[in-house]
Amino acid sequence: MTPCNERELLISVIAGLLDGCRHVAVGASSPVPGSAALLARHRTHGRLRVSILRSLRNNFFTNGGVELFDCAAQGRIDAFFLSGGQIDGAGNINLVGTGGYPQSEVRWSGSFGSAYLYFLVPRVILFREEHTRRVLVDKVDFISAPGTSPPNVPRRGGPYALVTNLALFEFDRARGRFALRSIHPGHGLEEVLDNTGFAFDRPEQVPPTPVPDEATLALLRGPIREEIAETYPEFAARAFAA
Amino acid sequence: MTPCNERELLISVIAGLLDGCRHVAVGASSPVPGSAALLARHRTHGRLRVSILRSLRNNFFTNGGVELFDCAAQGRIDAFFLSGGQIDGAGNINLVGTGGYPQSEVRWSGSFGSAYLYFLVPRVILFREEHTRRVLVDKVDFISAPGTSPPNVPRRGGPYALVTNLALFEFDRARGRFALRSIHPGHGLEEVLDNTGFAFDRPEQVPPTPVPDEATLALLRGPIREEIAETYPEFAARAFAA
Amino acid sequence: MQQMIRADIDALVAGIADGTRLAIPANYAGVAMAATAALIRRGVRDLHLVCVPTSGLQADMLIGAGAVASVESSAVTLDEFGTGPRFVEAVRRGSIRLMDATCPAIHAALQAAQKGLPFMPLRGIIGSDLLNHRSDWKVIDNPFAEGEPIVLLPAIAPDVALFHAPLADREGNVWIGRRRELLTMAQASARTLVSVERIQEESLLDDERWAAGTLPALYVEGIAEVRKGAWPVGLWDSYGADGRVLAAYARAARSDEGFAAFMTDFLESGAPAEAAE
Amino acid sequence: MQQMIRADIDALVAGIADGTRLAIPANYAGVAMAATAALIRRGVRDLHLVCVPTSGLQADMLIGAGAVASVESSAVTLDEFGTGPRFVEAVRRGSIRLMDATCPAIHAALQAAQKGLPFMPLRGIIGSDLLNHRSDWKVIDNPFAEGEPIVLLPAIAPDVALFHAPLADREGNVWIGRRRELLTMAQASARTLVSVERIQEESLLDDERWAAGTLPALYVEGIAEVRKGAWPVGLWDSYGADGRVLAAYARAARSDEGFAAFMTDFLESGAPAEAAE
Repeated sequence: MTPCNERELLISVIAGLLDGCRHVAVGASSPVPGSAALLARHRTHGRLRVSILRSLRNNFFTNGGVELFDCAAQGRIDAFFLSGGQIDGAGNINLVGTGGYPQSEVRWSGSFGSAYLYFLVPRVILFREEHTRRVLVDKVDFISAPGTSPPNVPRRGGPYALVTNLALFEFDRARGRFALRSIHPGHGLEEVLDNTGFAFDRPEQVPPTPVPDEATLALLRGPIREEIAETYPEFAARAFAA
Repeated sequence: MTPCNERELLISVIAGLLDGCRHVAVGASSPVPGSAALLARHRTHGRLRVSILRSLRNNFFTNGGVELFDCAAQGRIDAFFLSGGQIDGAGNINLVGTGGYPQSEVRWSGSFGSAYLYFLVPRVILFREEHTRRVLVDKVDFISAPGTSPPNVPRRGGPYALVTNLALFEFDRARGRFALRSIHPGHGLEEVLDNTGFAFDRPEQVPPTPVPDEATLALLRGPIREEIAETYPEFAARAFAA
Repeated sequence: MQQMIRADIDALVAGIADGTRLAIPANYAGVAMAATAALIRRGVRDLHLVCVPTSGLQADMLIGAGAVASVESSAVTLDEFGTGPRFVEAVRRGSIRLMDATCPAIHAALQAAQKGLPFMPLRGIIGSDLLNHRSDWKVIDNPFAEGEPIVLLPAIAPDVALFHAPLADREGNVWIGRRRELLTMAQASARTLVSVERIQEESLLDDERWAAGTLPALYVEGIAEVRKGAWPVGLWDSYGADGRVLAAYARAARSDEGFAAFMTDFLESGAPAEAAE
Repeated sequence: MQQMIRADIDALVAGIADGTRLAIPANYAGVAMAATAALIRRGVRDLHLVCVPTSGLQADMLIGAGAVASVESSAVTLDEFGTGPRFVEAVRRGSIRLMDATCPAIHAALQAAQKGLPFMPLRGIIGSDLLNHRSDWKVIDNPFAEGEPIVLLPAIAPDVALFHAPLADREGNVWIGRRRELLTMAQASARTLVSVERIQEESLLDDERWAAGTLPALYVEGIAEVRKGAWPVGLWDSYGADGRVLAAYARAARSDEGFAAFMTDFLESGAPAEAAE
């Protein structure tokens, strides 16, 4: 079988973070997380519920745009995905822009539901392929959603892990810091350190990220590719190895 | 044409109170107000919108039980009908019971939406056929909904008129009192005074309530009878003169 | 996908334990009467009824059967057949705890739970004696308008929502049509149990017309198929109330003995004659 | 019943005056693009956009055309084609007033208006810089839990809600399906204007399946029939987004000149070729 490519690795890493979830929701423009959620569903023989916004076949919501947020508030969503134009070492994310506010030099689309879902979904997985000091900064210019909150602020959700094209970090909520968990094959610790703008914890020996086994690759290149094609046809055509 | 009966008179009196409304809502178990609203709609050639809860043909709500209340809060309902086990001279209504609370000696069904709609619907028409000192009391035992509020309480709605089988009263919000407007044919001022437990204002000469003209009677006995039969078939069969 | 479909109505209500905070809909919204009979037969106790926003025969029978500890409702009414007679009697005896409310307050408090909010504000109510007897309701100064009071209602989060609907599918999606309060009830409650007239094979989410009026399976724990499951109460878009039976109940339930006799017949027959297959 | 059906799209938007507080839906919910083109042709000015809860091409074009004074939104995004380029440029120049929000806050503030409430509470947000830039949002101590802060959002009551839907009837009822935020928008707004793909003779309220997904005429002021009225944005259950046109816009609108050239073509053609009858 053709060896696993980078996208397949990322999908497999993220699917591993969804273990034990009952319901995973995936936002717009998220083909990699979407594929990961579908893979995790396959592994639970369909018991895991996956809601892919904008999908018809995998979207069970009938109460309009507010339902995702109500559903999260009811504790019925265990995992969700967020990204950031900037992500800092305290788990803060910035989806607004850099270089001042409101007259930002670089402006992104906006905070979407991050300032809410980050508080209410137990496992928020931060996913950003670009692993550079431009993205992973010491302190974000604008906090769309904070990584942690003081104890008097009601909060059951927050960052759970950060996945990039170089590595997997887990977030330690008590310490409010990321810990490097594994480095993807073909990359090394120096590369991660050079390209990360924030300080993080790490074990003495950082293990390599496990590559997906043959059974996983067969799932990805077969049924998952087909299922994700409904929402992301172009992604399905080029993301997976033959 | 057969002379007007008591129900027809009441329907005609109430329809007269709906002049200038754009949207009238009618609650459950209200065949007389429902017929009055349908009569008023005929007079506006269909421009008046009538929502009869529990009707299929005259119920335009699609958002469940909350829509009536939201609609009122939006200022989209001009008139509504309430009744009371007791109604007092300050316009307070009691739908809960008498003889103590919570362990009431006489207990009625409950306050329904009165404690809300009385504040939000500009013309609330109180309708209770029984005109006795048992119903029209000096002070209700339990205020389900108050007739007036202090100026700092946001309120655009409240009692507009009180219709009984003896008379028509209007409510003066500035004075917080009823004023006798007319007495139905066949009844007299002494009878009204004897049977009313609260003090009210009245002109020197109290006019008789005008009886519906022939055109109105024809409408009532023809199209209105037919339209109200959808929701209240038994009422339609016996309420109108031949 | 978990197994949603229960073998029968007894299996459906098995999950409603003594002491459950139980949300039930109004007479017009789909009342699970067959399920209620099953609960009474089983001898359920200490229910805390949340009537959305009123109830009728269902609450009255449960009260008469001694199954109810408290009632939060805006009314208990048999519509044209008057106030629930067992409710009236329980009030007189002081045998149930009353939480008298007004319709939009119950809707709003459920919406608070639906949204994971601690409270919802509501206009009106101020000056009503309801407020004097609801120590859980608070009045604050509106932070956006000085000196203007406004009522805050704490969220109502029921343990179980129980209702009857015309149709469901095998995935557990339930057709609620325009009766959107059923969605609010289900989302506000930890668990939702539904009896339906009919279960179909095709998914309700496959046709956008059905989907628009569908409560998704995500919020549903169990479904049982029961023909005429709302009888003698009516079911919207399906059948009217059985006025003969409701009138007989309203008469009989005025006395303890009359109620007991009525219930013996009702619990034995279980379903209306014409619903027998 | 008043006359709901407008002669054409220009007649529909005639009621949107300069300075209107205009509620518009997200890319996936039914964007009235033909109506937007009509507004831009007419030269509307000083709009206050309320994006429910985000916007894309619609807001970006209106901003580029100089029609917008302020934008309340959780994002301005062309989805896979990136952030709205005219929005980015207007931010850089400081030519629009920004009211950055988060999706559920906009939903909640509209629901406040829908319910005639001065405010709605919302979880989350505390610690976000959004809060520092929204002087209209307040943080209070939750009256039901000492020392626990909670955000209160003032109601958003737009002057006009404007959207595109697949179907309406001659009475003015509009099919919104599962897109319930359109109902909230309409009820929260003083007036609602809707373009639709098709107007049918039979009432949408005559069939309970249609009725469940219908916005009643009570909330609608005017309707115009426009085939492919959301183009080049997609319409749920009807057609997808025109990626070719959106990509071309995303490229062109990076510069003032590119935007001007694109708009000349767009406003002249008005509708996609395949929609011509």
